[in-house]
Amino acid sequence: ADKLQYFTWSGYELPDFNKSFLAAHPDGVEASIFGDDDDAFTKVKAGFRPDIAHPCYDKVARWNKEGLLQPIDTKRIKNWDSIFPVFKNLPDLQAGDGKVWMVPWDWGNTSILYRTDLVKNPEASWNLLWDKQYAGRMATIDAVHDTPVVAALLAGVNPFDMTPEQMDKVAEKLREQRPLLSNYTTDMTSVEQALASGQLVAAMTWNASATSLKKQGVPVEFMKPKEGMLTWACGFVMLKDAKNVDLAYDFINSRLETDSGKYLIQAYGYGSSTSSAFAAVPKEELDKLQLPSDPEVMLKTTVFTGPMKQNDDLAKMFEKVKAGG
Amino acid sequence: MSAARSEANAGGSWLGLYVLAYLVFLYLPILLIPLFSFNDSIQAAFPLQGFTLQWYATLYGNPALSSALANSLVIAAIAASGATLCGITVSYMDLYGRSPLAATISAIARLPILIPGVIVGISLLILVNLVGFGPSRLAIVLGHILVALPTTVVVMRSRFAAIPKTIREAALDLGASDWTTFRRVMLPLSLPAVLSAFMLAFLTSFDEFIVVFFLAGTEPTLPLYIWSQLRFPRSLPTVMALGTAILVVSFVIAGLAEILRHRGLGASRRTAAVNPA
Amino acid sequence: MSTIAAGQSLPESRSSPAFRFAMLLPGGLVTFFLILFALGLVLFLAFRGNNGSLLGAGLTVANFATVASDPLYWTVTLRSLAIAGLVTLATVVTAYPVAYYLAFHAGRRRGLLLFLVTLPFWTSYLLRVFAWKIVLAYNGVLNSALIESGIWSEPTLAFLNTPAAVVVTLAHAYAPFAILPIYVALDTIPKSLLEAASDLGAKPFTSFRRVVLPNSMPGVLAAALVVFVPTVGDYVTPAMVGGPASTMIGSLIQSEFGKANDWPFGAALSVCVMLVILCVVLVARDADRRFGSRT
Amino acid sequence: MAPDPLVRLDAVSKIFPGGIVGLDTVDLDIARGEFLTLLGPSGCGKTTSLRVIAGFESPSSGKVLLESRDITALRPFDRPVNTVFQDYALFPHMNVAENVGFGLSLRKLSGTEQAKRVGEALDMVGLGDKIGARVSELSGGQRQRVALARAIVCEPRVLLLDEPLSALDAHLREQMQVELKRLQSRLGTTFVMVTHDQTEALSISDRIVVMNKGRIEQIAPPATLYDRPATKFVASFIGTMNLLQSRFVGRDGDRLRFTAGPLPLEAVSETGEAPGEGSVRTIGVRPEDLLVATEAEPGTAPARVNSIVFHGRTLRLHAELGQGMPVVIDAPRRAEGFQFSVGDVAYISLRRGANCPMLSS
Amino acid sequence: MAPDPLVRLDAVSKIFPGGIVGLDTVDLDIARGEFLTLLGPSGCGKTTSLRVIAGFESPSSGKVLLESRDITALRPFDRPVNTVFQDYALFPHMNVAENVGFGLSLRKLSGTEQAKRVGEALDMVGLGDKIGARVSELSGGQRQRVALARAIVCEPRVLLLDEPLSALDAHLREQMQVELKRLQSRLGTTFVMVTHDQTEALSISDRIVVMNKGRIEQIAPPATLYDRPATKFVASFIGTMNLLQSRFVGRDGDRLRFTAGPLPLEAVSETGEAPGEGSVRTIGVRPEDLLVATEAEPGTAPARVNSIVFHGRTLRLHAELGQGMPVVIDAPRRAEGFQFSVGDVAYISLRRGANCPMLSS
Ligand SMILES: Nc1ncnc2c1ncn2[C@@H]1O[C@H](COP(=O)(O)OP(=O)(O)OP(=O)(O)O)[C@@H](O)[C@H]1O
Ligand SMILES: Nc1ncnc2c1ncn2[C@@H]1O[C@H](COP(=O)(O)OP(=O)(O)OP(=O)(O)O)[C@@H](O)[C@H]1O
Ligand SMILES: [Mg+2]
Ligand SMILES: [Mg+2]
Repeated sequence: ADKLQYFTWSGYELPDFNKSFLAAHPDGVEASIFGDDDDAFTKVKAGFRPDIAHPCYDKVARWNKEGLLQPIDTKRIKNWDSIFPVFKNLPDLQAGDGKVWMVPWDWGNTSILYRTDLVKNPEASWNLLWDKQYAGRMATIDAVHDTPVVAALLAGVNPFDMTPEQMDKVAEKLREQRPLLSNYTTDMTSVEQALASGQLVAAMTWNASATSLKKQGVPVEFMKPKEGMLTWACGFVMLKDAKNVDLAYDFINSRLETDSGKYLIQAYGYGSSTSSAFAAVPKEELDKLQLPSDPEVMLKTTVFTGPMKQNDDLAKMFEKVKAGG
Repeated sequence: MSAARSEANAGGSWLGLYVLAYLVFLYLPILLIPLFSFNDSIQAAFPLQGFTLQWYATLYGNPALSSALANSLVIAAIAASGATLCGITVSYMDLYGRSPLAATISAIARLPILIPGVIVGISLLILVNLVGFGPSRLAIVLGHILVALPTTVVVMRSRFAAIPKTIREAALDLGASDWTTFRRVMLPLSLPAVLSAFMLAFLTSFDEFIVVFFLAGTEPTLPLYIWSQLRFPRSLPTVMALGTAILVVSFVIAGLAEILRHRGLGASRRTAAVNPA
Repeated sequence: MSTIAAGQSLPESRSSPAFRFAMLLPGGLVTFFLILFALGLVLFLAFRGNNGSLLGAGLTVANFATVASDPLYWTVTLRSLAIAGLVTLATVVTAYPVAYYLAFHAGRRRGLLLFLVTLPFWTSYLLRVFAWKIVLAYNGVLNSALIESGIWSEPTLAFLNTPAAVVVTLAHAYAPFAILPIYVALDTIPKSLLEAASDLGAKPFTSFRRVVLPNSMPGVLAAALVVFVPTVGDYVTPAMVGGPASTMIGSLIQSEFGKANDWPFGAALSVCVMLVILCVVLVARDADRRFGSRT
Repeated sequence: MAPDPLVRLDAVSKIFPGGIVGLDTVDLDIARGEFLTLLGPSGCGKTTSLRVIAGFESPSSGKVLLESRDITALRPFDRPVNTVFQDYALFPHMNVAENVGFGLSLRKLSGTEQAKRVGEALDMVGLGDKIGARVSELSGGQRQRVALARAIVCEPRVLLLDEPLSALDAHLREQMQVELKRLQSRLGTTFVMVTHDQTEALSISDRIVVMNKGRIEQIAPPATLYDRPATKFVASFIGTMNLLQSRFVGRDGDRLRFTAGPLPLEAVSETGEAPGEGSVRTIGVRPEDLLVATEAEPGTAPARVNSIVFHGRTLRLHAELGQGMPVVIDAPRRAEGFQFSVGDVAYISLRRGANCPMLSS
Repeated sequence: MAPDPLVRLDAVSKIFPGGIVGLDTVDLDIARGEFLTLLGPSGCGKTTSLRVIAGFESPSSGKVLLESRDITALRPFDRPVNTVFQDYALFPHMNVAENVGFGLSLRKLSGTEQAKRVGEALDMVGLGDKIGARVSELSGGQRQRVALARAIVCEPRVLLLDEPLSALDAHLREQMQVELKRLQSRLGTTFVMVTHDQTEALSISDRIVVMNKGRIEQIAPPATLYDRPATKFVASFIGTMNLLQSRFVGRDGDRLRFTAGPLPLEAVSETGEAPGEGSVRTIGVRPEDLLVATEAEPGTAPARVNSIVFHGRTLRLHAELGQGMPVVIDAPRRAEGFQFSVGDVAYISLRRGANCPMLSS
């Protein structure tokens, strides 16, 4: 009688992602949604107990530290082998003995989306978001694992492990950027509207925004900065006291099927973690979505946003900078 | 026409213009929502692209939406009933209970207006987890009772205070017990306030989403649904269509409430007329 | 022997315990279990150290020390107070004439007008804020109108993502909350006071300034509180329309509980904010008393 | 009408929205320095008359003249008229001095001059020591006096008072009546006061205006009104009066003889003309003008005593004369040998020399 | 005290929060079937007494007994006592019949029985035809009668009335006084009524309780109270009375002779004991017991007339006797040869047989 409790990003609870699971378990899934995996963590920390959740890779360490997770037995994951090794081999994912903390499912790129008509021949660099020419007409993503990471890259600091002095440098970089920005936001609806209207000329976005605006005929380009795009990956974690472990495995298996990944690519323009899904999507379509046919190659050139050792301090620092400190 | 009145009208016409401008300010943004809900573009910007009903079509028969809507209505109805019940009893006992406990409860009940929503959400989440039922509709209901309580207490308190104290004493004097007095005299007399307290609490719950985020289990409420949809640029026009539908429904509900309130005003005016203070 | 002890001067013998129990039960449960729990938890957390866990560890005043010593929190708190103050000022000042019209000039249109004024409050808050984005945007209604009418040749960015946008949006959102209390206060001013002023030789504006305005102050203060208290802690509106320059204390509290995962510090911050708001409320209440509130 | 009245209402009518008649073609002259009282039942237009004079209402037709100048269109703040409101209408946010000084502060007067006049006005009403008090700290009588001071400090040509004493208790009220009257003679200002208390009107006024349904029924000095009410309405409104349907039986010099059932009455005709023989008129007889005796004598008529009510100095008998005609008699308590109880028959007669008016309805 | 009173207040005190004294050790016996009136200035504790009897306030000390049973701790709804409130306190959401039937509906009575008794009660107050009317459609007097019907339908042992007539206009008020009195004799119920109107109290009551500052000053039937007030307070509160500081000059059988300045007075001593020769007492003299003449005669004293106020049937002279001793005289208007104006000297004397009480303060 118990249904699987699934805690995920809004929009990732769609039934099309797990058709086979639903066929086997007509009761379906009970999904709760979040809009930000920091908020999700807060809610879980306060005692919310789903069976599986869908945070991103960089948060796994924090969830784990809090003792919220149980390792996943990869033997029970049927398509484990079709997952690209880049994802499987991510550090911090291992729990030993073939157990892992998270099963990667979706990934995407973060970069600057800019208006080609309003920004003429920019240098392919994250520095565009620091360009005083465009003061007041740029926006960036309000998340620790995006903007501060870029600032660290530009400041020549390792984003994922830094000394306090280095963090000061990052803060300096961020402070430099604040007056130039129209907004810090995660609200892509507003960002896309603003890019379309010309209010913004450049903004940090996910690749799906690029596809969407191009489809509407807005002259935009998704930059390939020389410092590297950011890549994020998210996946499924199993909560320690999960009541429906069997259902959870069924669910993850269903999500790793080719159909599911293909639907993810086609509907949202984000990457799937399985090679079988990529194989099922025609090459032209992938091109249009600015996705490579072989992510393994591409992901070597991007910066993978993994767990940051000083995440909480960085977050505080970023908040303060945003507030004007 | 009286001199006072003709003078009033001279100043009144300027004021009238101002009020008109103010109404434009109030309604201009609101009326954009229906406008763009018929616009054939996912960009909410001028110039308009063409008339379409497709967003309403997407709206229609969207199970996630209708369940969120149903959820919101049920939660709002229950939370509003709970908050109104508490508002009635708390303010009644504050005014007539003559005990320090009742006065304390009434004072505390008006505090939540000071507590930031995040904190209400988190602490109630901790509480419901301790108690054992976890995030759920029940948890949201509790959260919304807490959020709406100050309003219902203030509304009910001022209404009870406006009933002449001799009315209650007359009932007691005629042999009605405390309970009968409350049920047959005080409650019917404050019915208009009960209704407006209920309406206000209902709307507070229907519009709230910060507390909901923490307390929602697997069934989102409508504001949570709207908020999650607003993250997807493609959903924007559909959300506008949804907003328009809500607008129309609230218009109808507000109209009904207004009619009730008018009756209520009439009733309280009658009370005042019958019992000169 | 008297059955009621002297000194215990209850005006009326008490109602039956069963009745009192039943009537106090719902409110008592909610206040003691929900409200006091929430408040108690915040207070408790505020004195804990952060170790990432649910309730933190140890007892400390370090959180408050940090709040007090870091000028940023003062800046942001002051900014929040300033923005909330501006919102309050804007709301009350623009609402006052409307309330005045309702009380003294509306006549038979009063019911309709009250209805119209309260109606926008019935629409979804998120959508109202979004609608303001459409109005204020680069190619939004306001810019388009200004360009159409030839006042400006090029759209301006000065509307959206500024503190001004926050003020306008919130002033809009809280309009009915300001109009109603002021209207009620104006409506309860005995008409004979106006006549007395006029009788003693006061011209209309003098009557307004010296009689109506002072006597409506309780309503103005009530309106100000109703607008001010929730806006100080708001973070949704600044995030949606405010831009970086309007970050308010609510956002900081929120992010301590979310992104920064430092609940004790977030709790301490919100305790401080609640205290500040409480002070403002007390000052306002004192002013209200001095204006001879009739409530 | 007086040749040069201070205030004149000239055919003033006031129709309120909804067709409610407030005043119906009222002509009224108010003389310089007089104490005029408006008396009448609730809703008869007393307040409306004052409001028209003060300028709070403009008449639907007719004119208001002040010293022969048409002031109908003047706004209240331009009229040299001040009002003491029934609810006092003191400004709750000002203290006593500020209230009293409000009118002066609007005139071009030096601060010291203002303070001096405020002090004088407060002394005049006996509140010199309350100058800094909050309005809420004052008792009803004190508030009333502050309202009075606030009005007189402006030195109005006419002072209007709308039921100024109705909120006070009987004792304070009597005291304030004396004070009002004294103040008026001292200032020489024209007072126009509304009251619904006829004893108050009788004892305080130079002239009384009795109103009914928006019209003036009679204007006269108190004694005239009491002795020679012009209409049944005035007669029944001022004091108690038996209105006896009586048949004219003949003339006796000045005096007209009637019988009310078995009771012989004598009346005077104001106009001198006598009614036709046998015709029926209403004669007004005051209760104190009827005498009671235990024995039938010539000129007496039997009446059954229905109730005896103790009124202090007198006993009020409610009795029934002949064919169910009720009469009220005030018998002095101390008359020797007075011994009646309910159910007894008393023999009543008109006191010799009693002045009974013949009334038109 | 009566051997078996219906209600007894036994040393009842009521101290309100803040130390305000509502009642100060009040002992009061109320007899079965009597019409008792509480009279006194504002704030003297009249309402508080009723509320203690009804059970809305519990005394700070002392006991309330009903037929010798201690009911001090009973809640209002357990006492066989009903109240007619000053503001009527009708339930605005119920019609007339529902209002009147409210008390019955709480007792175990059949519907037809209830309807019958509601009908009877309404007939009794003359509102049989208003049974279905809304409260808001009724006039003040009608509401007052509904409130009365609502209370009497419960057949209380005691009916309490708190200023039931004060909101009515003079005419209606007099009419309702008669009706109240009639109703009380018919029902035989004990009525306890509060009023601040002494004429009302004098004319309606079997006994009057005069209160002052939370204490009872005197309890007596109306005539006794009027003729033999026990204290200066009662004397000045009931009707008008000159309180003359007088020197005892000798005894004349029952009668004690005094002089107030030049004016010779006679008083009776309630107790029979006489004051010492030359000692000074306060003698109460009613204004109507003083006669005025234009010529000095033995037994008269000269007094300067300060003002003459028209009171309808009498003229009230405010005069000054000798050393600044003010006296008030009521002179009948129609006395032949009466001719005074302000400033004249009138010669006043005590009416033969007048009953002047000697007062304690
Ligand atoms: N503003 C108004 N609108 C409509 N009718 C009015 C208004 N003011 C007075 N009236 C009506 O005009 C009539 C006269 O009213 P007015 O106030 O002059 O009576 P009043 O003699 O002062 O009575 P009261 O003794 O009750 O004060 C009444 O019928 C009243 O209802
Ligand atoms: N609830 C209360 N709290 C405090 N003081 C009270 C309260 N009720 C009455 N008093 C005080 O007790 C005293 C007696 O009041 P009470 O109402 O009995 O007077 P009253 O004789 O009825 O006067 P009135 O003629 O003005 O109605 C007054 O001084 C009053 O201020
Ligand atoms: Mg009036
Ligand atoms: Mg009282």
